[in-house]
This record gives sequence, structure tokens and C-alpha cells, in this order.
Amino acid sequence: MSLGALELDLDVFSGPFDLLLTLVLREEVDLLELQLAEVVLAYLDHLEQRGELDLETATEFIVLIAALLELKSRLMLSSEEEELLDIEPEQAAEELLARMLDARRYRAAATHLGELLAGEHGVRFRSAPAPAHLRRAIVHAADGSQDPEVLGEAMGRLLLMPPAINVRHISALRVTVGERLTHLRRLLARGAFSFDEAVRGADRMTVAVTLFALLELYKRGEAEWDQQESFGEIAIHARARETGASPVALGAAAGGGVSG
Amino acid sequence: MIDEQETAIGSVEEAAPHDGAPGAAERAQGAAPAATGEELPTLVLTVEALLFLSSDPLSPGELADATQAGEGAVLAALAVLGEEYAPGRRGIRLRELGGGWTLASDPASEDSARRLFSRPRAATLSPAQAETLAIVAYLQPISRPEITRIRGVSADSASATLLDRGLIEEAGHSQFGAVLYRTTPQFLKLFGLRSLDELPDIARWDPTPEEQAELRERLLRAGEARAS
Amino acid sequence: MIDEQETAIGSVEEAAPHDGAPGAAERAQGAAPAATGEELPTLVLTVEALLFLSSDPLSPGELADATQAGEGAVLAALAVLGEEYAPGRRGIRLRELGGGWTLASDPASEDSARRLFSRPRAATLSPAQAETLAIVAYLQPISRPEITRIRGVSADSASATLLDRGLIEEAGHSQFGAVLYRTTPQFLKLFGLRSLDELPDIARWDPTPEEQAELRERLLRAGEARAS
Repeated sequence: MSLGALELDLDVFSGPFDLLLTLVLREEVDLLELQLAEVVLAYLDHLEQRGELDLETATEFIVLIAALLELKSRLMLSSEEEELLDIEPEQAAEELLARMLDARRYRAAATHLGELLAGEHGVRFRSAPAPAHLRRAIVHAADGSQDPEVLGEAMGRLLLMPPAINVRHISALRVTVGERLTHLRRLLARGAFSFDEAVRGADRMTVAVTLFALLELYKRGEAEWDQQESFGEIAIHARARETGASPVALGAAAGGGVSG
Repeated sequence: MIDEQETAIGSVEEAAPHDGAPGAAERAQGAAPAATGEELPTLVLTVEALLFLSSDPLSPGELADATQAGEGAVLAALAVLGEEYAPGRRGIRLRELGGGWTLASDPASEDSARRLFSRPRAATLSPAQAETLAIVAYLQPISRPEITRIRGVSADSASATLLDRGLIEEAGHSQFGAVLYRTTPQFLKLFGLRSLDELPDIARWDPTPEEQAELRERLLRAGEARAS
Repeated sequence: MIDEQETAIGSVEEAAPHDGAPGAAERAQGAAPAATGEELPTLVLTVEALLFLSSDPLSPGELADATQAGEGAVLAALAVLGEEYAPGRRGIRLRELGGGWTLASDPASEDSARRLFSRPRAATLSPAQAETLAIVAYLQPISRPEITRIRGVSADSASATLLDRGLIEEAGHSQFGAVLYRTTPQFLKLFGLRSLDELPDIARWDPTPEEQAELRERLLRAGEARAS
């Protein structure tokens, strides 16, 4: 069973789930009008009818619905919420107010344009190629006026693969302790390193999982670490197996060396 | 052709009585001295609008279907229009061609038309048009659905404009019945190309040249990724 | 389709020279002179033919160049045509749109037109597209990031559709390299506007001072709640 088999009959949309996603991404269905709870209920009904749970499909569904939820919450809040958190409430309010007024103005203007367009309903224009004998004159005047490079460029644009939709922060759930263990072992093999280095550029979930992996390494006696102060840098190094010395003592010694 | 037209008008005169009110009204108006203020029957106006909009000749049958009027009434309407557009009365003529009727500009305006069309225009292609034209040029013959798949967005208005400007034309149908497009000789002239072989090598703009797949396949893949 | 057209027009051309005499005869024999009314001046006929041939609106300047008449004479000719095509008189209307003059069908014929042409007239806009278009119309030239900032949501797919439908177009680059957009003459044409000046002042949709004050109050309370 795939998610494509999930048929929806909602207030604002009826059809397959796949299509709904496409329409949402193309902004042809307004996410704000979409009751995501209805989608979830439809999915549960669907599962019940099927009488079986395909884990892979279920995972896919959860990831997608989570993405939709997040998208929707961003729409409902504001896209630059984080920035706003750093400024004074009055400032934030002014900024928000300005934006809301702008949004309101252009939404009203959009309605006006919609009315103009509706007012032109039934007005059609003639669209026919110029008669051949006149066209001949046109062609002659325009011969060689276009640059073929334009066509090559257009093809280059079309060949470009679009960046994948970024759901890294959602699929982070897929980061496993096992993967992070492998990652840490690889770093250990090269020598000492800091925790920051191990998680550079990673999202919060990955950082958390990496920490678990580090604990696991410690438990297995493969690595140990040292932190000089709380929130300070964590220096990690391989445990010297032969000596069997106290991890703390060794850690302190190695930590000094790494902290540069 | 003129004879045919006259015949048609003749038959309309005969058809008119069946037409009842509009025909009679029209004739009554015809007698009225003032040129201004005369009202043409609705059917005449509708037929005029349809002829205006269509780039191909329309048969009385087609006009009757579209207006949901009888063919006799349509012929009567065409007769009225024939008078309205009698040579010399307007800049547009009503002509009968291959069993259909069409509006065409009066040949008397040809010199002005030539000047109008040969004026230097801002002829640059929009990105959508350039993309659509490039797809047709490199992959011809190609169907509109396929162009849409490659672009990831509809190419309807762009291809309509290109057809309109005579840069692409229809080239039969695909096995699935979709209209196929190819470029025209006019396209080659406009771009200063002697043949399609002179189209620029895409390698220069190719973002992933190491990939070996066919151009068409790769375009489709990228297009689908864009659309999803 | 194009081929048929070419053939058709070819045959018209051949027929043209013979037109003179029968045309005159027809005029003499056909309608009584009174019904025909006054003959329209040649310039009016030529302007009518040019408007018929051109799929874009033509400015008085363009018409003057093509007809080699003065702009004043062209304006007078347009005024005569305006009477000829006064609403309700014909199936076609003369409209001033997008900085020029163009012929368009009378909306009264829409039902028949829809039956004749399977392709429906331009679809309506989605709310996202209408909003994006409104922002471009009022703030042009404007970059996509700016549109996104105002809307609070990405405008990528909406602007792609608007580009494809020829309602907006690229207008160079901002100082930061972002593509700028502006509306097209096609936008004016389809929305029945003579020029952008016909768009109402955006301030028209400002909330009243009281509404603004209330909104501010509400926001402040929310902000304090969050900060505490």
C-alpha cells in the first residue's frame, strides 16, 4: 500500500493525498483553510479499512503530515518569529502591525484585481497569426535578430535539478545512535576532537543523538571526555586501553592538549 | 468566390422569411435612412463575434451549433454581415473560404499593415517562451504534455504565443493523440540558423555534464523534481 | 492549422484584384445608399484593419506611424470607430487597454464562444496568485524576496504561474542581484485597465485609525505576554 491510495474528501479538497500535497506546495490549496486533523482522521479510517499497518507508509505519512503542520504553523505565526523574539515587545508589535497592515492592504488589492478580472468575463481577444504575405515582411525585417545562446541557456536552466525540499529538521528523527557511533569512531580514529567539531552544522536532534552515542562509547570504554566548565568545550579522545588508568585523570590531561 | 458570396446572400434572402422577426426587423431597418443607431439582431452580433475570434473559417453548421440557432438563421445573419462588411464599407471583409466564413483585413490596408508589422518590436522572449522554444527546438517533435512535464509548469500560454508568432507549428499527433510541435523555417531565420544542427551545444550550460543519460530523460527528471 | 491559413490567405490575395468591380456593383445594387450611411473615411477603414490584424493593443503613435497620418487624424479615426463599435451595436467592441486600442468580443457572445472554442478563457487567479499580482502591480519593480516578505509566505509558485500566464515579467535585477518583476501590457489588457494609473490608491484599503489603534493594542498585549 502506498500513500497514493489514500483518498480524501475534505471541505477544501477531494482527491488523492499525493495531489493534495502537490497543490499545497504549489499554493493552489490554501494550507490555512485545510483542517489537517481531518487528513489524519481520514488516514486512520483508511488504515482501519485496510486492517494492516505498513510501517514504511506510516512513517512517510507522519513525516509529511508533520511537514504540513510545521508549514501551517509558520504561516499562522510569522516567518521571522525568531528575529522578533530578540526585540522589545513594543518594537515587535510595531513591526508586526506594519506587516499586518501591508498584508491586509494587498489582500484587499488582490480582491479588487479579482473583481476587475471577473468584470472582464466574456471579453475575448482575437489571436491569429498575421497573414502569410505580411508575415514574410516581418520575418525579413527580423532575420537573425535573436541570439541562439538564449535557447542553450534555457536548456541549462531546465537541466538544473531543483534542491530537494528541506525536511532535514523533521527527518532528523531518522538519525540513529548507530550512525552517530560510526561517526564518532571515525573521528576518534583520527585523534582527539571536540564535541562541537563532531556536531558542526548538525541540527538539535542530531546533537542530542550524538550525545547519546558518546555516552555509549564511554560505557563501552572506547572514549572519554573532559569539560573544564559547564557549557564549556567538551574534549573527546580515545581511551588508552592498555593503561586502564582512571578516565577522569587521563581526560584532564588530554583535555589540556586539545583545547587549543 | 464573390459569386459564391452573392449566392449565399441570395439564399439568405430566401432563408430570411423562416427566420421571422430578426430578418424582418433587419429589412425594416435597412429601409431606415439613418446609418447610426440601427440595432442588429443578437444572432448577427454573436456570429460577428465568433468570426472575429476564430482564426479559421467557420462553417454555417459550426456557427449554428455554437449559437444554438438554426442554420437558416445563421445564413440570414451572415447575409446581414455580408452587407455590413460589403467591400469598401469597412476595413474588414467577410469572406467565404472553403465552405466557411471568415473575417479578413481589407487588402487596401496592406501597405499600412506591412509598416505596422515590420516596425522594430521589443521581440525578446520571456523566460517561459525561451524555455518552451528551446524544448521544442532541441527535442522536436514534442507534445505539449511533455513540454509541461519538463518545465514543471504549464506551457500553454507560452506555446500559444510561439504558435502565434510563427516560431513553432503543429507537426501531427503523437501515438497518444497529443498535438506535436516543431520549429518553423521562420524560427531558423529569426535566430540566424541555417539548420537545426547549428543550435548551440548544450554542454556549455549543462550543470551536470558528467551524467550520461539522454537529454530528454534528464530534462524530464529535472522537470518532475521541480513539479513535485 | 497555419498551413490552411496560409493557403486561405493566398487565395484571397489572388482574388483581390477582381474584387473592385463586383464590390462596387454590390454596393450599388445591394443596400440602398441610405442604409449604407456615409462612407467612412479611408483612414478609419485602415485603422480598423490594423486593429483587427494586431493581437496587441496599438497606441495612436503606432497607428500614426503605420498609416503615415498625423496622430490627431488617428485619434479622430478612433473616435469614429468608437461610435461604430459602441456597446450593443456590434458583436465586437473597441477598447482602450494597456496603453493602446484593441478590438475585443462583446461579452454577450461568451456562451457561444465557449461552445465554439473548447479552450476556456483565462482561468481565474488563486488567492496566492492574486496577492502576488497585486503586490507586483503596486510596488513594481519588486523582487521575489520582497514579495515573500510582504506575504509572509513564499511566492515562488504563484509568481511562476503569473510569469507563465504572461501577467508579470522580469524587469532586470535589483542591486543585490535578485530578479525584479513588473506587470505586462497583457495584465492591463486582461484586467480591462488602460494604464496602471487606473488602479485605485492602495491607501484606500488602510484600516481606520481606530482599527489600527485596536490592532496595536492587541499586539502589544500579546507581546508582553510572550516576553514575560
